[in-house]
Amino acid sequence: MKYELQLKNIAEGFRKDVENLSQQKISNCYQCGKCSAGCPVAYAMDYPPSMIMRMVQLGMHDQVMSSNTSWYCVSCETCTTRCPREIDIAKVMDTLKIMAQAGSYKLSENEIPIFDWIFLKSIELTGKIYELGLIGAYNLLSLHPLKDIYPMGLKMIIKGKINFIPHLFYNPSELIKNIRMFKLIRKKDRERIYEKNA
Amino acid sequence: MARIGVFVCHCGTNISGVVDVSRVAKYAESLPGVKVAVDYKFMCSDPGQNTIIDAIKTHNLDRIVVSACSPRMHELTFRNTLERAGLNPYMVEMANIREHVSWVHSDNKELATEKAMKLMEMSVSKVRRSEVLTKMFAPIEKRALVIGGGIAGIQAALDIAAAGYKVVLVEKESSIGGRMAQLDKTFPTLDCSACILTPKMVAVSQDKNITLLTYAEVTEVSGFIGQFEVKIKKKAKSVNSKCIGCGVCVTKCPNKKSLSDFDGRLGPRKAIYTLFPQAVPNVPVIDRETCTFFLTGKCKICEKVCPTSAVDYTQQDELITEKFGAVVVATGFDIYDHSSYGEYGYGEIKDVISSLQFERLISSSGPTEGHVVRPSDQKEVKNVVFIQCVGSRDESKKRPYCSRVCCMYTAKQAMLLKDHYPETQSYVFYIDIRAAGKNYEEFVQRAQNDYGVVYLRGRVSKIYERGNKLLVKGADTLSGAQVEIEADLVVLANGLEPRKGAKEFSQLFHMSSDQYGFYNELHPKLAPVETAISGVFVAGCCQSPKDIPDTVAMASATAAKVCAIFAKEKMEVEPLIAGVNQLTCSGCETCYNVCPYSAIEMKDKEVKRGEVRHVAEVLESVCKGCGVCVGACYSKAVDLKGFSERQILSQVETATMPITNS
Amino acid sequence: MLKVAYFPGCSLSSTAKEYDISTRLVCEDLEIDLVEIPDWICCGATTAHITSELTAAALPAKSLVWAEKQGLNITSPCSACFSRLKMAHLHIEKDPKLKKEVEEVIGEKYNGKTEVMHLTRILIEQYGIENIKAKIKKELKGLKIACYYGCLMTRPAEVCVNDRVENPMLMDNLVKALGAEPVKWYYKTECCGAGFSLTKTEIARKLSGDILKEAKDCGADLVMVACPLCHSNLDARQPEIAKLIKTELNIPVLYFTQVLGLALGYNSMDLMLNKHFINPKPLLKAKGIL
Amino acid sequence: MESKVKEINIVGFLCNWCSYAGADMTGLGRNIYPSNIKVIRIPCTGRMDPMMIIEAFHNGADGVLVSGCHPGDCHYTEGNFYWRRRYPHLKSLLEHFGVDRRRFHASWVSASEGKKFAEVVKKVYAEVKDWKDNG
Ligand SMILES: Cc1cc2nc3c(=O)[nH]c(=O)nc-3n(C[C@H](O)[C@H](O)[C@H](O)COP(=O)(O)OP(=O)(O)OC[C@H]3O[C@@H](n4cnc5c(N)ncnc54)[C@H](O)[C@@H]3O)c2cc1C
Ligand SMILES: Cc1cc2nc3c(=O)[nH]c(=O)nc-3n(C[C@H](O)[C@H](O)[C@H](O)COP(=O)(O)OP(=O)(O)OC[C@H]3O[C@@H](n4cnc5c(N)ncnc54)[C@H](O)[C@@H]3O)c2cc1C
Ligand code: SF4
Ligand code: SF4
Ligand code: SF4
Ligand code: SF4
Ligand code: SF4
Ligand code: SF4
Ligand code: SF4
Ligand code: SF4
Repeated sequence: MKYELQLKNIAEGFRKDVENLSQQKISNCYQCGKCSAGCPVAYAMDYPPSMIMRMVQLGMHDQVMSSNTSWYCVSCETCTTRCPREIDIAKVMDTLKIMAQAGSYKLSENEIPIFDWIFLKSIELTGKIYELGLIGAYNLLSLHPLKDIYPMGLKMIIKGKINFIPHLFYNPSELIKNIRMFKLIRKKDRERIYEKNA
Repeated sequence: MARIGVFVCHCGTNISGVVDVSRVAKYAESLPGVKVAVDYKFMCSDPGQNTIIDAIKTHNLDRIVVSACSPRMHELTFRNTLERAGLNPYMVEMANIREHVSWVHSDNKELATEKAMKLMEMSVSKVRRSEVLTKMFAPIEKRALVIGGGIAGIQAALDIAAAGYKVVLVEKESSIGGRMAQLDKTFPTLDCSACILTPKMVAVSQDKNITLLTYAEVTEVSGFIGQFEVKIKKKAKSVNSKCIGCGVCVTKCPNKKSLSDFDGRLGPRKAIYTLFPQAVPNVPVIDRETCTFFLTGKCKICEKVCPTSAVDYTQQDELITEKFGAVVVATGFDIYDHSSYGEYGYGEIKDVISSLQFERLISSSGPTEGHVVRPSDQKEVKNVVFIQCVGSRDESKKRPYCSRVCCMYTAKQAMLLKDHYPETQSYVFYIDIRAAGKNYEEFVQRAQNDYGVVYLRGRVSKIYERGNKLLVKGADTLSGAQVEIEADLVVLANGLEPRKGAKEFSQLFHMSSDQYGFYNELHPKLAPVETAISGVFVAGCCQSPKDIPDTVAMASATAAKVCAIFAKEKMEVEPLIAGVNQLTCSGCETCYNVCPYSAIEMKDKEVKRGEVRHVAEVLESVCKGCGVCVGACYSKAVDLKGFSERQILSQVETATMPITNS
Repeated sequence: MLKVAYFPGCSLSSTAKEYDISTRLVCEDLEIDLVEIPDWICCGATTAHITSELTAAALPAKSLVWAEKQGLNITSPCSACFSRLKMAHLHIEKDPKLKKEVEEVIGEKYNGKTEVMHLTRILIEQYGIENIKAKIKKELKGLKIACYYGCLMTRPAEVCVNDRVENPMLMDNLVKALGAEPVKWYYKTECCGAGFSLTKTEIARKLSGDILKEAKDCGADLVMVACPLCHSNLDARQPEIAKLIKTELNIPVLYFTQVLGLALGYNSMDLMLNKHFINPKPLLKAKGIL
Repeated sequence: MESKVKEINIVGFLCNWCSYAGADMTGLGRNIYPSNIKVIRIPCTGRMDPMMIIEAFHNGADGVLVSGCHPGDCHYTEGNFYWRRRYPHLKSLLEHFGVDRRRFHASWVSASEGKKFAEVVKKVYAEVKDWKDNG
């Protein structure tokens, strides 16, 4: 046995938190396993999706949050499309990632959040994604400096598929608007998580 | 002026220990109309009842109040007492001073006594407004109609006939037998379905009390318990009674364009056909929609080859009207159509078959004579995957209920397959095993332990057609593993749902059905075969999914209920029912619309001389006395006997008045 | 004339330039007016929705609002952008609180009047297969095409309008109309690992490998896609995948607009076929199409 | 105080099949409750004519309780649905005419819920008393 079920977990609000933020009724899951059966990434996950649903039902936040499952979810929506209990499992996976990043529970994976952070920064500053900067910054920050530069990245550059110059807003006032929008979103998000946790 | 007697019971010390019963009796004496009031130790005992009878005689009483226990306990007792004394039995009221007073207000004897006095006084004011009610009787047509000739209908018809009553059995197909006739063997004993069903089918055809109408349907129903009037359409079979069932016509008919629904559309069916070899009656019918002669005017081969000239192309549909005293509805089920499951191929992958198709494949009288082969290429199979709960326990398909038999029949099918083909391997994907019946769990265990069927706990996510194999992608949630199986054949455990058209059918009888179309029983526990419509009973899978043992038990239960009705000369009906004052009725139809029992008819009637109006009328033998119509009528034209407006209002008035002298 | 707001998305302005070019070319040919949204911002792609629900709704909302103001429906050739635009629309419609917040952060009202349609639907359904047929210059005879839909343009079922979520036929029908043969295969909607191309490359490789192998096994000459993320996984990563699974793959991956372009008579340079890692020209030449 | 307690007068309409039987059950279980309630037996809450309630208040009842089978359990299959639909309308109508909301109650008590019936009466009594004491 990997762990023992702590009875106090069941009583705590983890399931409610996840249900509120995702707006999905996780207690509805009857563990049929259809989501796990079709998940293309389940083979690489610590726990298959159905098991995560069960662990959320039982309030096992430590195991859920320290597992790689939600980070390995590619959002392909296969599970959501076929769940007989009409649970949007992909959205639950998103929610778990959002909760992890909001810091309300312990975080495990580091790679994807770094990528996400750079990605969104890129949108904030340029409105678009600046691929080379993205790949470079990502590789630097995630400590895999040469990953993907060779051979695919190199060939991409040769084929003219990767821009050397970042996209820019045609209209500078749009840039200011954009940065302001991101600021507002960050404020609202903090409120949201605070509210749900309260 | 009413002459009322009041009798206050001690109930040993149950009442008198808390309530001052003599004070209650004394107070009663002071009330208008009360001629005598006494208290006594045990009112319900024989001497107690005799006290009442004597008092009625000596004081010439015409109505009685018993202040004692709950009317739910002894109202009937005291009604009988009144009858014995020669009074109308409905002239008694009980004041409940035990359950509602002495037992619950023992904390304050003074208040308890005052309340007892009050309750008694309320009963006195009610009984003063009681009316003489006569027991009602309705005539009974002692013939039963059974609709649907599956095992449920067959059993019900046989049981009613065995009691000596006439039965008409109406079946819409050309033969009786229903779904059970399509099955190969049956769980949990694995006896051959035909072997146990055929004798019963033959018994139906030979029973003098049973009239069998196949290829027929009920089209209209009116009337009520004891007196249903039913229109039945007998569709033209194009074969008359001279037929000896030789089958030459079927053999010789060149037209085999249609697929046999009975065989799960896995094999052809002639234009003239019997449903299956052991059909009862063994008379073929011509499907006029596909017969060459009816389509083009040419052919007539069947007519030529028939040795008895039984083929008759000129036959017409026939509409008959008959009267019945009671009806058994046993219209059975369909299986869930899995074409809504995209992940299982939208019903278009040939080698993904339904459970009923599997029954036909493995049945020696089926389209492949019992060879389990792939419908796509007729090759034998090695690996077979069974998927349970298809169209059951699935909210996304609006089928959240469990179909109850599919766990069992899946185990059966996997075992039969192994019996026929020892080299095959079966895999069953399940969510839970529901095998709650006598010897059922053991049966499923046998499939796992003795037959080597591999049970995997999970739902299948998708079936991929790859080459001539089917790749089944599932999970085993117990081990947390994903499972991929290369199968030759996939058999789905389709859930059970009501027959197509069940909703429309239920409207013939005003029966209610649930959101899926299963007919509602009157009470889920205590009246499981009755419906809200008196005299109409339900049996078998039209009420909910069930297996053959439960179906048969339910069918016999309906027969007992029908016989109980027929055993009486006349039907006694409680007179505590509604009545319409047609002079004040405005004809608004509100009552007609709200009555849960369809006990109200709207009629054009001469209410005063020369004044014909649209008014409501209560069907006395149908009304159950719920009073919904009374609460609904804006014109105050309906009232309820035994709980009339005047009676209840007088209770209200008394309840709110202070006690006059105490 | 069909007029629709055009959201090219980040990929189409870089890694998938050929998709953008061929899209504009084909639409011009068919006289469909694509109005590019000025100063559109990234839809948030695979990232925003796992970081913040509000970001995921707000980024697309800006473009939706613009299209709504113009009274246009909105399209994107990129399945990821399409999915984000569509999901944002659906989520905002469903959740009044989210709607309020979105309107606050973007500073504009959104009434939900715009319909978000994937480019395949605009071309194949709105413009119509029959109308396309009338414009064909060169039938693509003898070409066996595996149509790959991927996840984002079909799932969840709500976004898969007028088609079957488990076995979509929109592109297959187009292929048939162009004279080529759509292969019957079951990996049409399997996931290629899109969002993991950079972060969890080994997963993207495995999933894309399964898809390519299946296409090959089913006898496809080429794979047709409608998404730059799918394309980069199936095409740019194909050499590594082939090495990894030790199988000769060499199966060209074309955008559906390129395939359509070929049938409309455009040549390799027009459609930028040279941008692909797996060179489709030998195949197309062998089939007499180029 | 005592006299005031005594003064409180509540009329209860109980359906024959569930709540009346439930009240019998209360007796069987010897659960004590205030004696201020006077019970009138009706076949079904569907029988309730608004007149009967108005009449009760008109005659000076301090409180009225109508109790029947749980929705879905009606002996007459659907009678109590009609009552359930009428109740809120009637309640707001009565309020409109100045009948305080604390004076008019409905509840669902089944034949086996003896204890619950006692609780219901206690609650109704408390509310009526609150109204009487505090206005
Ligand atoms: C694949 C499968 C395997 C099964 N195996 C087993 C088993 O091994 N053991 C077991 O105990 N149970 C088994 N069952 C369950 C069993 O089939 C049912 O319990 C049983 O058949 C129910 O009988 P029924 O009479 O209620 O319905 P049906 O058999 O459906 O009979 C209904 C009859 O009514 C007729 N009818 C319908 N509508 C009308 C109408 N309007 N007018 C006139 N006639 C009408 C129909 O034509 C039919 O003849 C199995 C079920 C399935 C699907
Ligand atoms: C804990 C529990 C909870 C349950 N809950 C539910 C529920 O919620 N819903 C539901 O539908 N079902 C429920 N059930 C099942 C339900 O209790 C049974 O279905 C039902 O009581 C069976 O009734 P019976 O008449 O067959 O048997 P019993 O109730 O056992 O009656 C048999 C009677 O026969 C008498 N008797 C025995 N031998 C003789 C003899 N030789 N001579 C004379 N008399 C004899 C016994 O004294 C007894 O009175 C529950 C069962 C249990 C154990
Ligand atoms: S498919 Fe749905 S019900 Fe089944 S295990 Fe997954 S989340 Fe639970
Ligand atoms: S959405 Fe995520 S969890 Fe669901 S099937 Fe796809 S990868 Fe697996
Ligand atoms: S009539 Fe009722 S209260 Fe009186 S003795 Fe009999 S049971 Fe007891
Ligand atoms: S109709 Fe004639 S040929 Fe056909 S089965 Fe009857 S008797 Fe035989
Ligand atoms: S007339 Fe019709 S039923 Fe008879 S043999 Fe010809 S096709 Fe068959
Ligand atoms: S009986 Fe078994 S297979 Fe059928 S619905 Fe119930 S659980 Fe599923
Ligand atoms: S509700 Fe009253 S007035 Fe209307 S039809 Fe019925 S009895 Fe007549
Ligand atoms: S009392 Fe009930 S059953 Fe009788 S007529 Fe009125 S509503 Fe119908």
